[in-house]
Amino acid sequence: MNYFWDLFLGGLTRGSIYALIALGYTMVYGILQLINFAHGEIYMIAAFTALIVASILTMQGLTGFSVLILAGVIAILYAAAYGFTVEKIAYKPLRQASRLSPLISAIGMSIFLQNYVMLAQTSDFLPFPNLLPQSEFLDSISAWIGPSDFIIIVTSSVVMIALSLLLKFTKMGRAMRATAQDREMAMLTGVSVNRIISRTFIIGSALAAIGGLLIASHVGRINFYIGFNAGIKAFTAAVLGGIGSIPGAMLGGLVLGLAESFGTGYISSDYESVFAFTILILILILKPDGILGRSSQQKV
Amino acid sequence: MDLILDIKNLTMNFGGLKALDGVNLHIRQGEIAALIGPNGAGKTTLFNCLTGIYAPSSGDILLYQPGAKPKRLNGLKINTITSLGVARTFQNIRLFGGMTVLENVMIGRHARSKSGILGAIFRPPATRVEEKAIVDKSYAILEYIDLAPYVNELAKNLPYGAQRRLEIARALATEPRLLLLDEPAAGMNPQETRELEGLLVRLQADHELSILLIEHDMKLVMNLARNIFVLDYGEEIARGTPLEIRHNPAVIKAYLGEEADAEIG
Amino acid sequence: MNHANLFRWILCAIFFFAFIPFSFAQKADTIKIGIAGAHTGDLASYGLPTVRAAELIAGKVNAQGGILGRKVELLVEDEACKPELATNVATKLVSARAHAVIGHICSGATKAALGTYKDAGMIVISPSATSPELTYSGQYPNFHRTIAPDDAQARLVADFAVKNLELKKIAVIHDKGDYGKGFAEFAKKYLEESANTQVVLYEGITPGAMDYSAIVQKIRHVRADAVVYGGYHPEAASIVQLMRRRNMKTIFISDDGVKDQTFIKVAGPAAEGVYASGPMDTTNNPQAIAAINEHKKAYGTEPGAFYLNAYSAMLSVLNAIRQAKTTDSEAVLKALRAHVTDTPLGKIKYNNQGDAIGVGFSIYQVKNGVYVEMK
Amino acid sequence: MKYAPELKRSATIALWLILLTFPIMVIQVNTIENIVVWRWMNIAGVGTVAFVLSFLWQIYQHRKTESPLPVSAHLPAFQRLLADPKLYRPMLIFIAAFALVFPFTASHYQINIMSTALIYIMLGLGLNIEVGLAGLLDLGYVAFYAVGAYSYALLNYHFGLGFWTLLPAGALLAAFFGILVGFPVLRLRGDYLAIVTLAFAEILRLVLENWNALSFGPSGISNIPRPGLFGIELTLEQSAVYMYFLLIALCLLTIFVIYRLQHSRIGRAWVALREDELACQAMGIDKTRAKLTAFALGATWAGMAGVLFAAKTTFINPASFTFMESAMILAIVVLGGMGSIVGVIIAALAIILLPEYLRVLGDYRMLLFGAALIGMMVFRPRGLITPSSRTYVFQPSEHQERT
Repeated sequence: MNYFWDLFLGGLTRGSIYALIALGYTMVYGILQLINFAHGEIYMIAAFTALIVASILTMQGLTGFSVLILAGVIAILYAAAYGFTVEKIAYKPLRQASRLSPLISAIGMSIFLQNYVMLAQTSDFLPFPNLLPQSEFLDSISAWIGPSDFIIIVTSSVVMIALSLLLKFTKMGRAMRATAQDREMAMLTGVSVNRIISRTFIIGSALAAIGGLLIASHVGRINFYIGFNAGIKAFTAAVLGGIGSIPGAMLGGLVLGLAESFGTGYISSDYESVFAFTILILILILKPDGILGRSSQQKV
Repeated sequence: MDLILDIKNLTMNFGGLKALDGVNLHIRQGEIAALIGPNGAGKTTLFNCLTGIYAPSSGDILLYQPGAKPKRLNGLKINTITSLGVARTFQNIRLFGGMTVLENVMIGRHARSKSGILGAIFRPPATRVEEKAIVDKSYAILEYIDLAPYVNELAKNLPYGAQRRLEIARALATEPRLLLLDEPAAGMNPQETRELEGLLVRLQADHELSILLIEHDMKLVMNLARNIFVLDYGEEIARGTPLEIRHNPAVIKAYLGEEADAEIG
Repeated sequence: MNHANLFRWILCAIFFFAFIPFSFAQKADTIKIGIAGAHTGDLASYGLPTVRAAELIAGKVNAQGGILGRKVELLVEDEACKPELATNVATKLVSARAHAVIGHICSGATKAALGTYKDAGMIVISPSATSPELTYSGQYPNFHRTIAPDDAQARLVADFAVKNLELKKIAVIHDKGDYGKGFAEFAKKYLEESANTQVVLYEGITPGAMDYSAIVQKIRHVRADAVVYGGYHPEAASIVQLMRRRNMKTIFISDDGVKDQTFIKVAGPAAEGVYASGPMDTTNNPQAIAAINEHKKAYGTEPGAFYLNAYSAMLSVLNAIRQAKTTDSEAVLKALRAHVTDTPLGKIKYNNQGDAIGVGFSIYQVKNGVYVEMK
Repeated sequence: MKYAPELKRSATIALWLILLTFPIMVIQVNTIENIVVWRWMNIAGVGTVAFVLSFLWQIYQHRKTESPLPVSAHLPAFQRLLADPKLYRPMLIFIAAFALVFPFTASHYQINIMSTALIYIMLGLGLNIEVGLAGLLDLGYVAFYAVGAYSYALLNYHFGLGFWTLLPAGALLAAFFGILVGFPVLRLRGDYLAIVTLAFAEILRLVLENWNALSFGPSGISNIPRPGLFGIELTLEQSAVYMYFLLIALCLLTIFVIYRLQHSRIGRAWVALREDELACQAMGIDKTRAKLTAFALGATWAGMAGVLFAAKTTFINPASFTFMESAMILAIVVLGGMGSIVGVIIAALAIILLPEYLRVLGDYRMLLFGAALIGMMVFRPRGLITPSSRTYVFQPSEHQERT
């Protein structure tokens, strides 16, 4: 039973990160019907930025909480700025094109950003300092749940709740949802679609940055390639939950994380990703719109 | 006259919502019938049940075929129903915009031709003959419907009225015995509507086609249809000749407040 | 600029690029050494140190006037560890008449490329391709390497685990890669030969995965005394850190891919006590220290994976050319086998199969933040 | 100053990009050694490049809005070339002559990468059936390629079957796999289909990686025989030339078959399916069947290409069949202009040959390749060549068809 609990927590931790990144995919998809393959790279860039800032601060003699906050905030801001810029460069000129053109542009962007970081920084793995705070409280529960697992699960839950509230109760949130429902209609009612799209990218990228920060601290190492796999998995999670659906992305991430964790624990880690993808296929065959996806009965 | 279509007690549920509730409707061979009703009455839903887009919750849709037992259409695939001789147009035009006018009609010949992959690759004489026949027949239909000048235009570049007519041309290419038209006159100017009326009369006469028509233009309906069915909230509230419908109190009540009631009265 | 112009421009560019290779002028007076491996993509970090080692040596040699009066020219070719690109690179190097190749990095790419090199009679020295069949099969007389084949390392590690540490229950984990899985397979085989030792877990992990907590839980669950890991240091560091964070005392033993100072830096205190096999006496070898310092001076960082292996490979091939007094591959081949080169890996020459003699292996343990050889 | 506002905007953009790339470009930290390197010079580089590019872009935008070209001029030069037999016939002859002479003038390496490009032409044309014609977004096309390659390698290894037996066999097995994958997923709409095909491809790759008994795992299968030529012993270079001509022949076959398919009843059905799924069914087209044939036929070419790939490299392992490979093939289709055969051919040559020739640029080549993909999409979002529809000419009474 203990083993089960451990696997469950591990899955939850990983799932929370998937969910954070998946939110970016699902929000962008909801509005642009675009699979933003460069999203994973944003997560990687955020981790690098945090690492750079944190190292400089540590060398200046700062420690602990202030490093975490500063590095975190700067990384999130930068990720948001990257998301914003990527959209302006690679997707905005393609608003009128067929849906596949931005997809290829996104793949190009992903290749570009990976190589950009590799060339400007390094191809090696770098150790990532554990920025997550230590406290007596965390020590006291460490037998029951790992401190970083605890922080990741709590932080991502808080972030996701905050996002849900933002989308539900603010004017911007309503405008975003309206745009996702029907872009032309939203435009007619006076929503500036371009601004909404930019904001979507900014928020999505910031969420990915939080994910990047948490997981880099948890795993303790990063390189320029970490965004790619995480991106594919997170996208899978978004589809699993029903792409375009915010709670769907969260649920999808958790399901995927748990599936991988239990699959590894009870069957074999050889096929870790196979479990994730098999679950995806099975669920889509049973529910073609994902777990929480809006059913899309065609209008005739 | 013999029946071609007999709908008995048709019900369609969406979740808890009854979009159609025990509708009965029949069409005779070679007759133009009309289906009217306020917006949201379930007219298009009925078409969708008829053409296999929705599987009805209960009831029967029977298609009578010459020299055979009537065929029950419930739950058949869309394309199967088309090959049985039921063709339709769509209320919100659904042409293949990126294809030419001729190609749009040629697609309609799909159900009536049969060459497969090997035929396509090796192009034996049989395929060539068939291909030529498809082109010729399609062109003939376009001429019949006065779209010949547009033959090589992309469908999406056509004027609105011509697009509506192309939808009909495309449906005709499937050689239907029963043609379902979903608001064919919507968005047309009076001149175009008059031409459409003439076309439908010609069609019925030349091809002994049975036509079921959803239309809000009451003048068109009254001129064309011999038999009118009125739906409201998924239920049939009246049926009869144009004259009967015009004076039916239930119909007038259903239409009260709608723009169309002026035309009825 | 309208669309048509743009298009014409692109077309011109394509044609321009298409004809560049035709205009390759033959510079006859250099010694050309091909450097082939992964320089982009996810495995770039294993290929780039080789490029740097070669550049450093070439720079030094050229500064001293070259070899046989000829400068050393490097032909650096990236194949991202993809077999199909590796064959292209191989034909490119053959077409460019390279005299020898340092590479490739991955066993798969090496296997794909070797056929081409063999037909051209070109000498190949890999710093990192460990698949045993490359030398044992005898198919590739032109192939050499400065790294021990998987089975030799696995034998050493297995014997150490069974005889020295007397471990009973061992989990064998690998990274599903060529190198890691090859090592793990042999390790498992040799461990199972011992009556007292049991392999309780044999599984692969996914290198790019987000974290490895599930597999660590599983190692704990099967109550393994030790983990034998086949793979490279980034994943190893993650696993060790996770185990220590969960207060697991499980012994961690790994291969040459982990015997790297970076591992200790990345894993931090968790690295303490980890065992890894690696080439004998590199830490105290003055050549090795010098080579590492050169790298630090030139690039400001510690060298990456297989740096010393590549350094040694490059030195040995240049030495062989110097000894043979010609770049003729037959003669160089003989020289490689006849003459000993003093390298960071020790004094090495190659046996007839192509494996380096003198690259002895021993087990190291991390003590106070450095690898210390176990005597 | 004519371009003052543009210059100002470009300066702003350049400033923004300098700020944006500041941490990554300027600061290099080494957490292992605890060293920070400040590379201030990079600011100048980023600034200049960003300024020049954004200025050019704005001029381009400006010109486009100021003097919109007439529609006919929008047809690129190349496409006008294709439309006129007087121009394209000599061009075809030139290309044919070039293709014939090429292997005898070019180096072994040149022949080799050209052969690779030819394989990708086949792959591009095959995927074009699925994506370009039928509109089925397949992100896992590489799976069929892998099936072909492994069919040849394994069946040859275990049963000693030859290349010519296994070429059709590999194609058939891939087609079968296509149907197998196709059946459960055909209910899915656009992007769901995309992710599921991606999932299938990844599963296949992981199985190949892990199931040693079947596939020899990550160490792959080596010494796969090259295709034989009536039992004549060929040197490496001769066999490369032979392979090249074999690929030319198969590419011609592919082009022929796909051209025929495209202009047939089936091809029209695919395009209709892409344009409007529901209307297409209402025209009597069996959606499931049309999709399955598109899937199976697309897979067939991938399978064939896979066999050729295995025979050409003589070594395969799962590393060759990653998602990036699918993405590249998809890029070929989209870049070429979906549904256009000529476009796909040009795009395949560009995408495969460009990175090879960009090797001059060393480490920067993948960076520039990524940038080139974005640039191509931004400037020509519909691909190099927009497929034009076939036109028919009729006399009002006598119906004569001209193609």
